[in-house]
Amino acid sequence: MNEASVLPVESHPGLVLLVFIPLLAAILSVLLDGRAARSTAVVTLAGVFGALWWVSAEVAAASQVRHLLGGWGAPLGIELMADGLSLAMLWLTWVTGLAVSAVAPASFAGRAEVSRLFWPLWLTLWAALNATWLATDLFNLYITLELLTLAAVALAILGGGSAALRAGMRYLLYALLGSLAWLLGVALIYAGHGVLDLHTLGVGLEVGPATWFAAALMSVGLMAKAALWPLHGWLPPAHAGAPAPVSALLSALVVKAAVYLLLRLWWWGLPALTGQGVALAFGVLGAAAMLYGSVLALMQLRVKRIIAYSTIAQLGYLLLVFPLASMAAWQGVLYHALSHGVAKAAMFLAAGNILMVVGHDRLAGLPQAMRARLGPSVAGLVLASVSLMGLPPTGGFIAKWLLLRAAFETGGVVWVSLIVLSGLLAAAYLFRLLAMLLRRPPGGEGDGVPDAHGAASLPVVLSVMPLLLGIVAVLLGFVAAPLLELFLQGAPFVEAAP
Amino acid sequence: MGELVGWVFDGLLALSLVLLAARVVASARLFESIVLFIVFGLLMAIAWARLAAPHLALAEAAIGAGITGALLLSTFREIVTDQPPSAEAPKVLVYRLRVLMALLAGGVFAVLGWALLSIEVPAGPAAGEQARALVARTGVDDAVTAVLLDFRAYDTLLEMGVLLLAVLGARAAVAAQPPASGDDLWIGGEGDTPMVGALVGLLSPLIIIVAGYLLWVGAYGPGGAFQAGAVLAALGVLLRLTGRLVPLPRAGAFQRGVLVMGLAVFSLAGLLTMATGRAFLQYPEGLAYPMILVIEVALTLSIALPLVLLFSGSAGIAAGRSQHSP
Amino acid sequence: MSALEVFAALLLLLGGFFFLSGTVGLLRFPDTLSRLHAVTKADNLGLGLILLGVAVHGANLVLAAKLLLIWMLALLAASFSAHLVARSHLRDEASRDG
Amino acid sequence: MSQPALFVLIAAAVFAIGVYGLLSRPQLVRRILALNLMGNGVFLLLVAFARRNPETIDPVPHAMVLTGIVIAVSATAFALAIVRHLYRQTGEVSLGEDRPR
Repeated sequence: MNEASVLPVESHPGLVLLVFIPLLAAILSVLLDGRAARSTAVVTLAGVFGALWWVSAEVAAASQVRHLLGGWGAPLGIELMADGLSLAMLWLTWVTGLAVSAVAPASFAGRAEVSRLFWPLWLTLWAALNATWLATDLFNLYITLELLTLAAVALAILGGGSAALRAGMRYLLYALLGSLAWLLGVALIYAGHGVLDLHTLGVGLEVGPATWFAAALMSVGLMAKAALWPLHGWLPPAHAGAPAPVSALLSALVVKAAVYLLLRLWWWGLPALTGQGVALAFGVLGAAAMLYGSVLALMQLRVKRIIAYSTIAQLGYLLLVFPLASMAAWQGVLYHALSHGVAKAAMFLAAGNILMVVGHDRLAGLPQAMRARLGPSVAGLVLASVSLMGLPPTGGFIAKWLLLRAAFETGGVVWVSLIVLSGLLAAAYLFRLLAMLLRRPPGGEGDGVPDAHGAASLPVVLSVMPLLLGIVAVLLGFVAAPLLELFLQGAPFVEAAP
Repeated sequence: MGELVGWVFDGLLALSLVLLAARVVASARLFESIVLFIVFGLLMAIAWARLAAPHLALAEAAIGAGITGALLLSTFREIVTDQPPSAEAPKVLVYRLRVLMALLAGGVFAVLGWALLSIEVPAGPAAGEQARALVARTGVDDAVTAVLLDFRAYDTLLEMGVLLLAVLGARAAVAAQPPASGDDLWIGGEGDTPMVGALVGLLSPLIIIVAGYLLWVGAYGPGGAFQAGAVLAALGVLLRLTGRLVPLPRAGAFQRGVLVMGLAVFSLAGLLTMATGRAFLQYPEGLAYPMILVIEVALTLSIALPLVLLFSGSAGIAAGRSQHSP
Repeated sequence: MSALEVFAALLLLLGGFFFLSGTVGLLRFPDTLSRLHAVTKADNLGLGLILLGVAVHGANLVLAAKLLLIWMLALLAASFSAHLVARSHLRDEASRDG
Repeated sequence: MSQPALFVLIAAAVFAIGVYGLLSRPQLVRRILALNLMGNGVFLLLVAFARRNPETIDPVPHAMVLTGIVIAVSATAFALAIVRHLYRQTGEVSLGEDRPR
């Protein structure tokens, strides 16, 4: 007998498991104090995979799945809800989590205290991410945002020196300010509407000045957390200064949580407000982020910095769903979130390898002696770059092609040229990155390459992971149809009539 | 007459809150700002009492003013420097920037105030009404405790995660470097005075009794795990300050257990209810009160220990006398 | 207004007066020790009188016991903190002279 | 003006003062203080609105603020830990302008 049919339809246990498997693993890792980290990670990955498969099957059948925590239901209780968008983020989290969990033991080898702290922090972050993808309650989201903030900042300063502490502090101040703006918005909404549930709020919303102000506050708070221009100042030092596996998590997942909530808030919670003016405002902000981030990425001299500024630019694409407002745009944005996440994880892990082997990540030619060792990393970097540029046959191509189509259909020439221009800029900074890495070091040997400790060897798992992720980024280009079918369940748009 | 007195009192309270907040920001001396912030917290506690929120008055006095104040003061003690106020940017520029910032803050106040006063009581189904209507079905009599541990228990559970992350994060800040030795918060730098022993001996049992009482009374009225945990944490701060607790570079298994106990018990309780075919944390009839009580006991300890560790600035603590020589 | 209420009000007023004089002392006295003297003594007495006034007003034995406990704790805290402030002051003086 | 309205306005004022403090005082402990002031402003707002109808006080915001107070002390403690270690390592108590690259 099917287990799910015994339970009330509105309380699917899988959603709870998605949050609590990583959370229990985090508790366990505190108790074990760094021992048995690998087995904990394996069990967690398997458990989350199972729960995710179960929930995906339900969503494919019923378009959305809910769990009424405590059995109460909104507006009194808190609900969890999974639809296609949640699933996309849940799967992205799982894939990134798999890669990061695989490289972490090798990456933190020999640093006992760092790896002792990494596991509980990462597993709690995972629980917080999954909780965010599933949450529909505005105040509950305040708590998950704080969980994300504290976990992300703690991970970003892990094992770093004073520069990392400084970057972490800046990140923390921006993020706490963002949380407070969100909380103030929640307070205004609760005072005016008496509910905290996103969906209950969205039904029959009467819009007063307080609701507008709340929406603006919450959006600004999320923009600070997502490092959207002009609140991006904290991101480059924090993402570039963190250990490589952490940078991958922060860039692929944590900043996306804020953009994800921006979409949830406007398209689910406040659909009545999401009109022309708002759409244009977000479109302009997105465009600014795309151009500004790309131009700054072109000017950087360090690999990790280029990747970090590229994150700022690529997040801008996600806001294009506001002005384009069509099913094609929604598909494009969703697919962009996925392929960018995988590609960014690959790039940061590759950059971490370069840093580990060469001893620095300045844009200089890789010394001949190290090329063989860094071969797979560079290959992964190339594949990920191809996807980020939007060249076929990658996942990035699908995303950008869908966005372009949407821009042709509903946007107009401005948005089309913006997407083309931004794509060209991305190609420019990524070609520059690859060309500088692959050129022959000027002056033959030497060139100030720190040499003595440059001979650090690279464990196999670290070496191949960027390549594997790069391959996934390419493969995303071939499986788009079935994935999109699942991830479009419950989308706020309908397919335009052919 | 009574109403008038209430008005005058509220007016003075409100005025003091605003003036104190302004002084906290404007004061030239950091120490003064911190002390005034603590006073601000105490006045907030009175404001909570005036607004019929006794739970919050207790929590604010213990956590908002007490523990936060202790944390701020111990940080101040460590980072206080004799650096002269740095010769910042040219004075005129600073002044213009300040004016701009003040205008911005004034704008925030104006828009916020206007938006707030435009809010009307919602007409639709509100969470609050339902909460009050359904308290009887939860196994506790107090509406706030019912919201915290039943209606919105998931919030409270995740909040324990935030507290745990603060402890882990504070350790992450140290992970880059060896723990500083010799820093100590112990106030008895020249040996104990007889007063310290007497105070600790008198207060410790009393504080434990008060914490137990607060925990138990939470089911019926103002009190509960958070207030009890904060009071216990205050005891920890006192013991740490008087050298009865000393910092350890690592937490032992027992302390790690206490650290995650609240989160673990809460989560397992929820998964247990789910295993019996109910929703997560949907307490079975009749078992609600005992389950909530067990959860609250675990929460109390798991709130107290992280706060003490954060104050102590160490990964662990142990009983003992500080090694300072007189 | 009953005689009891008048009595309670008188106690409250008297307590308020002591608080006020303690605060005036805190602001006006010249050095740390005499300020300490003013504020601890006057405030403890003021608090005691106010709590007594409340107890008379409430006319309830349990309430009175709670208020007494509060006063005892406040006394304990005041004496201990006064002791520490004075000690720290003396130590500062000693280090300045020496 | 009713009592809730008075405290709602005070809440807005405290929040705005916090905003000013956050912008104008770069010293990190002061920034943390300013964030705490802003948080207290939001808390006050929630509770004042909960008392709009004196007979039926809404318990939900009370629970939210209780949660918020614990989160605030956690974030404050974490931030102060970073400040302390930043000071130990560099002697700095504020963030200089970050020079990119």
